[in-house]
Amino acid sequence: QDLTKVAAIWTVPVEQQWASRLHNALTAADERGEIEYVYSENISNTDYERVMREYAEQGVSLIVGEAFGVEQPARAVASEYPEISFLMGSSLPPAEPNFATFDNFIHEPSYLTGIVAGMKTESNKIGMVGGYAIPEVNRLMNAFKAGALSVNPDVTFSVSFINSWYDPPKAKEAAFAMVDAGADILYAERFGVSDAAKERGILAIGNVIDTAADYPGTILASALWHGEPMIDKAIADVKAGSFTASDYGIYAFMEYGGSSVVIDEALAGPEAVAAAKAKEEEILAKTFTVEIDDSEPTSSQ
Amino acid sequence: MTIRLEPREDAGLGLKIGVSLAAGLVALLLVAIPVLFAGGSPLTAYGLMIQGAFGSMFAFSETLNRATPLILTGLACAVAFRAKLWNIGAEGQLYIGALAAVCIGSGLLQLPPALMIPTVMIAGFLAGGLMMVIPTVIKQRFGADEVVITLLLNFVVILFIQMLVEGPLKDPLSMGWPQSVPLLAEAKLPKLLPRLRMHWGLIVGLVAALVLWLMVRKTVLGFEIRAVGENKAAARFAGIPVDATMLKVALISGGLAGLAGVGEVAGVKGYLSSDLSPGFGYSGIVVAMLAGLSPIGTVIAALFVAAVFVGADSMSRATGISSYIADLVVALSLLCVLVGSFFLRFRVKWDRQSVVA
Amino acid sequence: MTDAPVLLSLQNITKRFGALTANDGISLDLHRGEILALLGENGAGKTTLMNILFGHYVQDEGDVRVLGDGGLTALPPGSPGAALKAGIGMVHQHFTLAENLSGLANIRLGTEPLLSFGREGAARAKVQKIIAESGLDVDLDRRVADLTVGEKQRIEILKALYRDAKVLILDEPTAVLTPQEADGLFVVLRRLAANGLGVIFISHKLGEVLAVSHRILVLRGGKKAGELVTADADRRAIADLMVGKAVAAVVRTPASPGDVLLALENVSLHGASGRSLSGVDLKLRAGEVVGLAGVSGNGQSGIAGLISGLAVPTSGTMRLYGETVTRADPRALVANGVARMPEDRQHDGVVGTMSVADNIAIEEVRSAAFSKMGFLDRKAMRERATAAIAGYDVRCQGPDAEARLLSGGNVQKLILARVLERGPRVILANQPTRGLDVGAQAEVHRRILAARDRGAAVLVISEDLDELFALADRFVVVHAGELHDAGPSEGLDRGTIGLMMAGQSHARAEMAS
Amino acid sequence: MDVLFDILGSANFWAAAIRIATPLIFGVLGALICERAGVLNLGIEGIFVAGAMTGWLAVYLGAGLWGGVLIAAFAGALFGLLHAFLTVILGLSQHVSGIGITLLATSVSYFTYRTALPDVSSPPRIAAFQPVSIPGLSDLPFIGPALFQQTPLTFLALVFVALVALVLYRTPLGLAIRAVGDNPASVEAQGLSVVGLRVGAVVVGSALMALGGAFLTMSAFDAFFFGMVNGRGWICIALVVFASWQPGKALLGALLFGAFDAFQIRLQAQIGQVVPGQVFLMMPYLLSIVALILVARRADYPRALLQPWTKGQRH
Ligand SMILES: Nc1ncnc2c1ncn2[C@@H]1O[C@H](COP(=O)(O)OP(=O)(O)OP(=O)(O)O)[C@@H](O)[C@H]1O
Ligand SMILES: Nc1ncnc2c1ncn2[C@@H]1O[C@H](COP(=O)(O)OP(=O)(O)OP(=O)(O)O)[C@@H](O)[C@H]1O
Ligand SMILES: [Mg+2]
Ligand SMILES: [Mg+2]
Repeated sequence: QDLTKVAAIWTVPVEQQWASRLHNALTAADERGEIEYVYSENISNTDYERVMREYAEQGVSLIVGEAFGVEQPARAVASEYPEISFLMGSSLPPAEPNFATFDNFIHEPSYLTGIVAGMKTESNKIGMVGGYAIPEVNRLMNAFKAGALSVNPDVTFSVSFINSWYDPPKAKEAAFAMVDAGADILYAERFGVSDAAKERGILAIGNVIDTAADYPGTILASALWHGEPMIDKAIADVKAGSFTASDYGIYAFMEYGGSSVVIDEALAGPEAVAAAKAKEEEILAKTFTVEIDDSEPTSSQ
Repeated sequence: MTIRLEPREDAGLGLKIGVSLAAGLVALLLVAIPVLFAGGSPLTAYGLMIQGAFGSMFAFSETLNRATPLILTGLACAVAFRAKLWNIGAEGQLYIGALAAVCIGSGLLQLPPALMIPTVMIAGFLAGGLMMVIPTVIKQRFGADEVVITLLLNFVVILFIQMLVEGPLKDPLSMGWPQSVPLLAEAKLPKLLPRLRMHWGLIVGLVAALVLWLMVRKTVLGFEIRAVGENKAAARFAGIPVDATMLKVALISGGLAGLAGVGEVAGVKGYLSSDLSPGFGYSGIVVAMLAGLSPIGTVIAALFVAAVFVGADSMSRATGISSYIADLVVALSLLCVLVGSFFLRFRVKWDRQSVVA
Repeated sequence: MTDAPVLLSLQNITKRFGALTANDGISLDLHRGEILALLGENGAGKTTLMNILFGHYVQDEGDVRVLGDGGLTALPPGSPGAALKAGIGMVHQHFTLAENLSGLANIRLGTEPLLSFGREGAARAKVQKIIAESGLDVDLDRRVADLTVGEKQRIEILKALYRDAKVLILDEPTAVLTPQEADGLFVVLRRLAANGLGVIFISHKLGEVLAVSHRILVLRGGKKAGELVTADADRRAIADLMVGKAVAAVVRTPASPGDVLLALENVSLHGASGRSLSGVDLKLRAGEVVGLAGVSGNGQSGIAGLISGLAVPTSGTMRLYGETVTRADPRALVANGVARMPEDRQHDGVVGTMSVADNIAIEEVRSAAFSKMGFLDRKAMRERATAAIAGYDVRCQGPDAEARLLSGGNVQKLILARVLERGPRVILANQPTRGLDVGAQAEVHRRILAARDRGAAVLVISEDLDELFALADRFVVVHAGELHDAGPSEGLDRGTIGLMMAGQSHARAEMAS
Repeated sequence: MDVLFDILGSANFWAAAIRIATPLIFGVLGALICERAGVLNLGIEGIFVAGAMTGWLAVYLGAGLWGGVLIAAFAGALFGLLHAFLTVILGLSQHVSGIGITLLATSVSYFTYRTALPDVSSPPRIAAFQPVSIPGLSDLPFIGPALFQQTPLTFLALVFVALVALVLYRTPLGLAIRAVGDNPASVEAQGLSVVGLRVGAVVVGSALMALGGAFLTMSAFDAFFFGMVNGRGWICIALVVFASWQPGKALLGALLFGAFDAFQIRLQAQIGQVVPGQVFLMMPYLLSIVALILVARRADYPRALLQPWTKGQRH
């Protein structure tokens, strides 16, 4: 077994925001020479188990991926290859001895972006466009809403899901609809939403990745996910032989540097920045906890 | 010099095998282009493809596992197309079949496996069948084209399934992930071999192929289906109940696609979600046509398509070439085999006779 | 006539379909102003020869030469475009019309530069002029699908005339025309020939051939069997040349009608045009042939639909052996001894891609004769087919041959075998010999009369009055959905029937007074 | 009710409907041309992808926007040529060939994109078409923002509707195309080339389909995404039947679809999820089916659709 060989199996193309954060971290590790990184993208859940087994048979040391749609078979494969470490996105607990889990717990910075948005909105209407209403998406939207409501109880939200991960034209249309209904800030869960904001000259909130450079003057704040702390930790654990079936999800928390908020200070203004920074301190000091709420967000009536 | 085509009466087995091999070879040659483009070595890639599809018990079992739904959706299309009922909706029927299996098999009934499995299968068959009977009735009543209706219904069904797995059927233990409650252990199709994914659905598919073959060849129903498919007016004149025959075909066709769904949900996955099928219903069309609508041929064509996909996908992993090459190889093979079928139907003649001046 | 210059010359044309040689070294010359009749049995190769001449098929050997500016020049094989350009016009045996388009559109098709706006006005004027000259009257703006067969035929002829053809080929143009329409066509043909056009005319109706042609060429089994100058020919001689042996004339003995087996009583039917009937009374008696005359589209298909079991009356009653028929159920009629021949045998009569044996069994697959517990009895089917092929002289490779490979005449014999072999008590013979050669025609007539003599009640629907006079003991005429009794055939003549077909239902009475 | 009037009364709604309809207009016209000539082109979904990818890639690599449009059309034409070769010249199954083309065009596009741009974590952008103002028209109240502030490709699509209708109904070429889809024998008997007409129609139709894809990456958005075509091609196949193979009705169908989509997006945004979101998403499909049932009896479908034609064969 080659300790440096790491495989990733993505059910989406690696451009998808979610996968791209980990893909980038793995690519970086590869470029640093720490690992040899191979991956398969756009693997359907039907094929997922086969691909896992194929990598396992190739003798990789660590398999990174998403078990969301394939919890049972993924865990079964892991139990058959105890010598290989598995680090899988999952909503369920880890499984001994080698099946560790993680998720994109960036609700904390999402909450902070909510504060900025709540303070900045003038129409008190915020539009949110998502792909599918799954926990990974819901929890960020809910945290964002909570953050906004914490500073501005008058904000109302309209939420819509486009039922696709990759239909930017459609996301853009959904966003336009929100603008037409009066929203002056858009929560951009999908590609396409910020484009609508930019075209209509309003503000957008970024999610997972930083796209501020692509939309100058548009991205008010973004909640970023950083795959590196978790990936680097997992690689180190594997190399040290100390990889355990633990929850690596915590490495997405701000405390570990797994997520952060960026705010365009010129757009947000000092007041909102200060409010967000203050809350960030509280989070880091653990005097404030952002609630994790995976239920489907709905428009306020 | 001119090129002329002459229809062949009937292609011999030797020719069929020869043409298939030639088609495969040409496909392989074509595959070299993307492999080279991606900086790989074609020869290595070929070896890895074969290894990936047949190189181990695991590889072969995966090929069979992928062939299982393709056999059933292929048969679904073959039987319908024979009656000129253009069922493009096997994808939706597959999901509805799976849905029925989940509704019945996740706790509604408590039965021992020997009763539960047949019950779930019959439910899936009927549900899938109904899903095809509806567009057929619409066609008969209103003359609306079934190609389009079945195609559109695929989208409706997927959305419907999404709605259910996010709503009433959602598994409370799934941590919010949109998937249905799992099937009871009694409703699951047993695996054929330990540790491999192959399951009894494969046997069901093979038996279905045999039954259909018998039906087409030997039964009055098969005779009537052929007559209705080939010439509705003559069938009607001869007293064959055209509409009733079409409805039977629709039921069988949709039912087979429904069984494919049962196989996937009860044999492989264990619960229903809106990503159960990566397009098995659409591939079924291809499989059926490659097989010339012959039931036995469908089994072979399904195996072929499955092997190409599994082999090429595995090759992409071993060589580091983008995994999109798997679909590319399938597409190229498909088109080559399609062109090959041309040479089975026609003899090409080069006439030396000069065009008179 | 033969001094006129040669317009068209076929030299040693040979065409093979697999093992079959459809044309075997055929040569012919066509002169300016000449009407050449091409005769031969079904499957003799007439249509094939014309298809080669026109470029639909590519010959294996031989040349097609056409008179051009520089004398006779060979046409490139397989190019209808070249044939059209060289002045050849063809009226196909099977219509080549786009049914969703108007008649005018079909005529204009391919005559104007594709990338232009066309010249609809000019085209219409020219067609109207041709119509005025030829008398081929037809509504140019109706969708072809809505036209009667006769009208479609006229569109086909107009298509050829519109292109100023030098040579006009007509492949069985009168097979679907009424006698009046056919007579009109002949007037046109003679006039065209007089103007220098060369015409090749294919027909199975010897009367027409003798009346209209100058010269007769007979094909047999793909070879040229002989050539006659029409003036020196008679029916016998031609028929003998065609089939290679003497054709015995069919004689009809007087009928002895028995019980009414099938009756329509005050029947009305609402259907698409040509299918409607109002207040129709008709009785078919055992041992009698009733001839139904009428211009197509006046309700024949409605009556045929009823007796075929495809429809039931909207009002009034239909009785079979005294029992009221309440359900449209072809199977029940077949089981009750009704034999039905469809008007359009290729479309309704056979499933082309199924075998001869399958097509013979198709009406009765569910019966014990051909299946047991839902499984086909292949052996019984083949046996019946083998017997039928032998007994009815169906020319085909055998019981397993696909029906689509049979020529039209042989398809008709197949259907005859299917329905007559059961010893039916009621027979619907709808256009029983349309497109059949004289030999086959005589054979069909003989069998229909034999069935009558056995005691069957027969209804013959035909647009060929000669045929009706040869078969019918009694005449009825349909016009505009109403049926009129014309009485026993003795004492009737073509003129009377013709007038009744034209709607003068009192013709008979007036004649009598 | 108020919501309904709010939405229908807003110019932005109508502008969105036209925007959403644009790729469908290209696609449905393309499919219509193919089917009018008697060839079903199920390759449409893949040709959309190919058009989206090649047009975008060309611009990304430095071609001008209109250069990208041409390249997309060319890519569509190539796949159309392949489909025509298989179905018209070789007379192979139109269903299988079409699905094969979809598979091929999609996988070739994805594979090329990934192999050409292996290291993208965020899709690269191009400077896409921007809405243009038409002096005079764009400034009209309501009508201006609703109809005349679109990108050039939308106007191109509308021009093509008129052009296709003109060619189909007013020229001998259109007559020949309609005839070849109705009965190829009629065309052959009049000296025209069945193969030539069909191949031409499929090639041109496929080029139009590709423009529908190009609109997505060069107008509606400015980057290429895997899966972004998202079934739009299939919808066009349905719309052709809905339109009874007539360009005017095809435009109407596409606009209706666009309007419905724009409407449901707005309704979802304004009154939220009173019923599951999927119910809205299903509506366009269900309504298409209902519409189909209503128009079916009157439709004059091309009678030779799906039927191969080989010279010198009995048909
Ligand atoms: N395309 C074809 N393929 C195979 N066989 C054919 C084809 N066309 C004609 N034949 C065969 O060639 C023979 C001659 O057919 P053809 O149509 O020329 O006869 P015909 O003299 O016109 O007969 P009819 O009087 O019935 O019209 C027949 O046996 C027919 O089955
Ligand atoms: N847009 C389309 N796309 C694909 N196939 C089509 C399309 N339109 C029609 N077809 C096919 O063309 C065939 C002819 O259509 P239609 O449904 O009218 O058949 P039919 O034989 O006339 O049936 P019936 O006699 O029952 O009315 C159908 O089998 C249908 O599958
Ligand atoms: Mg003939
Ligand atoms: Mg013939």
